[in-house]
Amino acid sequence: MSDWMQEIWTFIHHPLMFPMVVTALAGLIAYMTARRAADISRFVSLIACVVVLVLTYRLFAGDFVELDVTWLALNDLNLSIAMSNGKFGSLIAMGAAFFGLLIAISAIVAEKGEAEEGRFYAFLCWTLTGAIGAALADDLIWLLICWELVTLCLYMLLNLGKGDSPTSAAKTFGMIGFGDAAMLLAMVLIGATEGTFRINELSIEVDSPLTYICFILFMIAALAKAGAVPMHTWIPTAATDASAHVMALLPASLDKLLGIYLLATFSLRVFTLDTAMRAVLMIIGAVTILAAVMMAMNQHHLKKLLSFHAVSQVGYMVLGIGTGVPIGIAGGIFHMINHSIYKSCLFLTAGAVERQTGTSEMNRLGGLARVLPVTFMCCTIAALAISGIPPLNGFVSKWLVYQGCLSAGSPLAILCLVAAVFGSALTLASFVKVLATVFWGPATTDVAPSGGVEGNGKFALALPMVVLAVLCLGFGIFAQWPLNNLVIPALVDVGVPQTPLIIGNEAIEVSGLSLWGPVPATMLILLGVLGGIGLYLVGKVAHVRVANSFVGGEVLDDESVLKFPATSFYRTVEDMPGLGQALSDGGQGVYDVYRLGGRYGGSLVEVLRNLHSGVLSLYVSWCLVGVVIIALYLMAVL
Amino acid sequence: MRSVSKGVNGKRTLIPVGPFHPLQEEPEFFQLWVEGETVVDMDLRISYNHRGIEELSTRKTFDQVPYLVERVCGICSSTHPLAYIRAVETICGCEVPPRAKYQRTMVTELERIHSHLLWVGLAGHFLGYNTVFMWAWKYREPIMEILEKITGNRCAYANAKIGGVRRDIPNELFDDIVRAVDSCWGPTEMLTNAVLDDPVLHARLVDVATLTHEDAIRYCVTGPTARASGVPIDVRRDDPYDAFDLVDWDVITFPEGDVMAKAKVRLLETFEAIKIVKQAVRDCPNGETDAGVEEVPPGEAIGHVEAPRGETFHYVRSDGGRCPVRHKIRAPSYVNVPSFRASCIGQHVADVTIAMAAVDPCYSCTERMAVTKDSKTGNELMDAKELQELSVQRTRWFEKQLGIEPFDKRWGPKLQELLA
Amino acid sequence: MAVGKMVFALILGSIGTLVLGFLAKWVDRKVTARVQWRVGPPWYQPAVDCIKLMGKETVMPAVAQGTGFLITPLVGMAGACVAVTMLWVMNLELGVGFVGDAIVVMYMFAIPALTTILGAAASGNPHASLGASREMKLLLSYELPLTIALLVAIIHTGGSFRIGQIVGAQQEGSMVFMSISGVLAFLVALLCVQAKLGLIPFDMAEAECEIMAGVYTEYSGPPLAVIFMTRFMLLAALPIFLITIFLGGVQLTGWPVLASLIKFVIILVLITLIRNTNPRLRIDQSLRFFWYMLTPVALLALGLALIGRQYGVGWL
Amino acid sequence: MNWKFWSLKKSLFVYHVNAGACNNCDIEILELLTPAYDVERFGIILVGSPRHADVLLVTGVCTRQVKKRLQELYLQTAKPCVVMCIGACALAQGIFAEAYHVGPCVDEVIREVDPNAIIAYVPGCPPKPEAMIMAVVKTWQKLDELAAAEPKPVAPALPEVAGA
Repeated sequence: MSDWMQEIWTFIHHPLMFPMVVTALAGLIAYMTARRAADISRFVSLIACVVVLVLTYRLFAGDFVELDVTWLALNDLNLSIAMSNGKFGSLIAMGAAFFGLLIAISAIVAEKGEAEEGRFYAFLCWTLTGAIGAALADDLIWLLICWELVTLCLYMLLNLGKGDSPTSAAKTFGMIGFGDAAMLLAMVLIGATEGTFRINELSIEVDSPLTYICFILFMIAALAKAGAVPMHTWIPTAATDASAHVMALLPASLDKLLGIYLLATFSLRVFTLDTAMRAVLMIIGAVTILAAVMMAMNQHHLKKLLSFHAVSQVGYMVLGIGTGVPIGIAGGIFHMINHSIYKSCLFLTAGAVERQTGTSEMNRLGGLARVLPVTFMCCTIAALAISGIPPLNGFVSKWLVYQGCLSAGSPLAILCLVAAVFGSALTLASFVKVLATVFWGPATTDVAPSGGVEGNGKFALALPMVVLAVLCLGFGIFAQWPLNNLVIPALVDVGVPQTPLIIGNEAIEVSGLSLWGPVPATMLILLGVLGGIGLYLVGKVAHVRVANSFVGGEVLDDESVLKFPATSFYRTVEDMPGLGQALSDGGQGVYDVYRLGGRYGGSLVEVLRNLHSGVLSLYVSWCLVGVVIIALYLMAVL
Repeated sequence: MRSVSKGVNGKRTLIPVGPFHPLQEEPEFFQLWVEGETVVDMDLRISYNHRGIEELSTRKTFDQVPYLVERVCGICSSTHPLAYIRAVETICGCEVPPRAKYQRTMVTELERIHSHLLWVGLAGHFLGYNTVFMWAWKYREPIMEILEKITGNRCAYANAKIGGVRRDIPNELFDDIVRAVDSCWGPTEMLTNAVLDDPVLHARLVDVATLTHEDAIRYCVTGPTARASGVPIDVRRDDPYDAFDLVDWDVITFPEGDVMAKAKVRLLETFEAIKIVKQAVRDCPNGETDAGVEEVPPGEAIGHVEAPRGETFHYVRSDGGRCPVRHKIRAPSYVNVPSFRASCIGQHVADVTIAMAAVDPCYSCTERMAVTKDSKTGNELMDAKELQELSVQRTRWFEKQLGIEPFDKRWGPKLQELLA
Repeated sequence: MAVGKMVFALILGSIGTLVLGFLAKWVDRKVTARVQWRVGPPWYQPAVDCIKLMGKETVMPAVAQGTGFLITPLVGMAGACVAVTMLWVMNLELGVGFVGDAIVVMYMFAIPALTTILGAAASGNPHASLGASREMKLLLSYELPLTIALLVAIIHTGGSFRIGQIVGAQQEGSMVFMSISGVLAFLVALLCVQAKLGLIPFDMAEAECEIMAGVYTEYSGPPLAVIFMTRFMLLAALPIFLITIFLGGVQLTGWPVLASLIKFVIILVLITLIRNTNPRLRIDQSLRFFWYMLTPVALLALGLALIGRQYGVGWL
Repeated sequence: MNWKFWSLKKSLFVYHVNAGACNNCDIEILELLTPAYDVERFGIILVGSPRHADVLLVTGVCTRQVKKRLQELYLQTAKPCVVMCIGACALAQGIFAEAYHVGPCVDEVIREVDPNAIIAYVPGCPPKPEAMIMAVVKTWQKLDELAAAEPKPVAPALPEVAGA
């Protein structure tokens, strides 16, 4: 074996590079076999996901490794593939692999027979390549390349959807692309001022206008990816047409992981924020929580509703990080993990519902709890988790964010705390609506649910949901474990050395401030329920008599008229003065930056378009002007 | 009235109010189609309570019928017999002795007091304001007791008979009557002030389920429902009977048409009723109480009386026999209830329920067969519209036969004048 | 805290609160009756109601989702039990951390409302669904001012969520109630508690004459008994919550017992009087009331409290 | 003494069904709740749903329209429950006995779906509130007898399903 081959072998065999290589290759095979042998692509990608999960776990659990391969060296400009398995980064990579695997398993059944099935697996693998690369990257340019790969795959995956998916995919690409462009600009600025692209070497105090601009540009990129207000509008648009699996994979989990990873890394490790910037973050967080959840409450398209929550929950993460207090940051990061879990679960259940009935329109759904019991249970657990009901995982992370706000102590933080608590109640409201209208109540006649999709051989569809639901429970009841093993290492990694968090066996505690013992609480709740069951036994509830529902004694021919539709649930809130107008504007996209950008950006584009008149002499003269400017610059520099 | 129709695009929900519902004492089926909390359409299904009283009436003797029509509605149990009796008296052409007239006035007005207080209490109950319910009913109790004392029963009084009153109220009881109605004056004043001053009640009652003046005329509503919409009709003044032209009282009207106005009309009418009772007691002459009608000659007549809910209208036809050959009843709720469609659509569910209560409906009054079905096949022979057209045709035929002017020509100008 | 002790606390706390709840309900019914010129029920009436319901048959509507319909009342009761146990333990042993802090207690108190909503939705009855939608809107409406009122007390007592510290700081210093913002916050919280208890003027979720029994329309027998018991427990627990947060906590030793009892009865009677001197509000009116009237008041209190803390002015 | 019957006696939840009455009985029933009679003293309250009810107060002649609905309502009520026929109409159709639109008597209608139903009768047109209280007392006596006759089931013959 020759030297260079040896070198390449070492390179691709490097533990940091190998997961990317595996997924990239798997993606390639899947893509090539997509049309002819979908089975192969299915199999290959599944194997790749498993392998990658193991590899990333070893990275997370293992010792610190570094990879640094320069591929372009020009005088000062030194571009390299630099990677390292920081705890936070490898946690993200592991998370990406985990969700990728679950989605791949679920897709085996759900996407089977779809026209673009094979390509779905290919893009899934490549998404993982990008995500793992971005999470492990230590070089800004390398980060950007991997980051772009994820964006591209997201675009392609959304494009696979039905209906108007090309438009929504384009919107997504436009908005995230804008964020990526901002990041590129910020990188160039940083490279020019700091002279290095290595993330580990950067440490910038945010004090000058330039550093403000740099941070804000990074923030835009991170928030566009994660989907915080006002860069969130691509998520709801994409949700309607894209398949639930794509939504579960990217906007629900991977994009959150990556976006919040970037935000946390840059706002904590790379940049040192001042109070004003933290306040900006907190305000963005609080506004995101409230605005998105208000919009979510009035949705009656299941996936769209979920997608607004995917936005709203980002607010908690941003708020937690924005407090700048270790406990708040811990909350933000934990919330990121939790959110990926329950939101993927919710999107998967939405997928099951859609698969069963052929629609996500909540007004047409009803009474599915009997048809899809497993889906219903998972959805209930995940819905309660996202609403922050103790003792589920969402509660723990939200509770940490609240503590963070309170210990940050400023009046703004207190107001944000109120917004966060209230946002949690609003979240509960919309999930109550989901449970009540989709799973309970009279079954609708126009989407006759017959024969559950779970059942025989549909194990693969149920497994990911169940795993995620169990994780919701587990991370809630035994919150100490993820906090100790996932969150605290990540926290240390982003440079928050000492947390005031006391994680005991019995309770998570911040001395003198707060206390939450999930295990005793669960135990006591279970005990209470057991007591209640005892009462039921005394009252002989085992034998219930079934009678028609009491609707005033009248006998109705058609029970579906008694269904309380989703659009009706919070009509009163929509009618509130002030709020109602804002919500209806929001519904029509008045606050959509993409749309606004389209409207006002259009005029700018028009100017540029006019320059392209097709007249050769004009082009030549533009070129000449350019040459002259470059010459002048060179003369000035030299 | 239609049967249950489908929800539109699955966006509407049927909120069934009835047939057995705490809101109403009687079986009626209101179909509230709601979007959220807003009622977008309403429909009513009646006939659960249909007991065939008109048919039954033709099998009773003229003297038995008052007992029957007393049971059309328990809260109007003095006015239904009175309207019937007035019709029969018109056929007979007899003159009721003055003492009987005054005594009839006393009983109908005592009934009005108890009915209005009952309504105030129930309205409070429907609003969840149980204290008002309890208080109003407590203050109504003396009226019930005095009614029992003078007629022998708390609810169905059987007080009037053809040609007079069945039982003379002895003069010794007059003081008790005055004492009973006096004991109501203060509490009613207190309730009125409470209703007028309570800001929360204002929030629930003002501008709620407004029945406009035009709609009130269009739906031909009567009684307090009409008077609260600024339509000053009252049989007691427009076509005085008994002693109503001999005593001094006012017709209470309010122009707003909302639930609050209806409450105010009823509360203020209670004072008027107390005044009337006291004057009737004061002016009641001594003398005969029965004109001694022996038999009813052939003929037909109408009698109408202002019940607490509005105009009660009876038509009686006699062929000289022992029983009426036709007895037609139109109770006030029958015209008041359909006005829901004008006042309630677009309102909140919570408002609609109180608005339903606000017309003080007495569904026992409203019982009709709305649809005629073949008893064997169950096929509809005629629907409500066809039945109505049929009755219009028949009226025209009667008018032609009797050589009288059509209804619009006869009454149109007078109605316009009255309503203006 | 040892597991055995926890279980013991739960059993003792729940049963104690239940008994107190029976008595509180009786006080409520008795005061109501007296206001209405009536005699009212005997003292054991609420307990007998529950016992009777335990002996009755359970009827389940045909369209209901059985498990959800039957299990939700139990979860609601469990939530209430845990909440009251936490309140008791942390009131009586100030230093001890037990399960959670004020935020956890607030969330636990929200569980009965949540399970009511879910149970009503599971019953598939349109009246119950309308009631559930109302209950949820009500929860939304009072949760906002209640959170702010709670924060006022937290700021007054040194910025900690721990109930032990909230109570301790009040017993060492002065009650939260002894300040302008404290009074405002207490009044706001009292009205929120009124709504949390589902009492007039905020009983639109079960508005009897509009939507029959609303959220509880379909429940019968033991599940209904469980619901009743949960509500009675809340009727006892929420005044205690108010005392804990605003009025210096509950003490069960020496003279303070009497003071605690008086505070409890006063709050209870206040709640009863409010419910007997008002008609039911519409749901949109209550949303408007809580969001546009009480929330500004609560924010004002919050502002005053923050200013007071900043400049060390205790009475603000 | 059987605790079920003891507590049932002490706490009667009443649901009021008008099966085609003229309102007289109905307002007298409401009268029972008000300060003059105040039956809450005996633990009797009016409830909004038959699921909560122990007593169905049926007033009025059972018209043909109501018959089916009344049976449905009875089935929807949690057992054990007492049906109390208030007034002459509910007893024996009173003045409306000959009318064409009247179904069977209330007790016949109820017995059609549950032969063992506990039915109490309160005569009068309308019965006085005192009479209704008397009827409650008599019902208590009947319940005592039933309690003594346990374990005879109170409400069999109703479809029962196992499991929850």
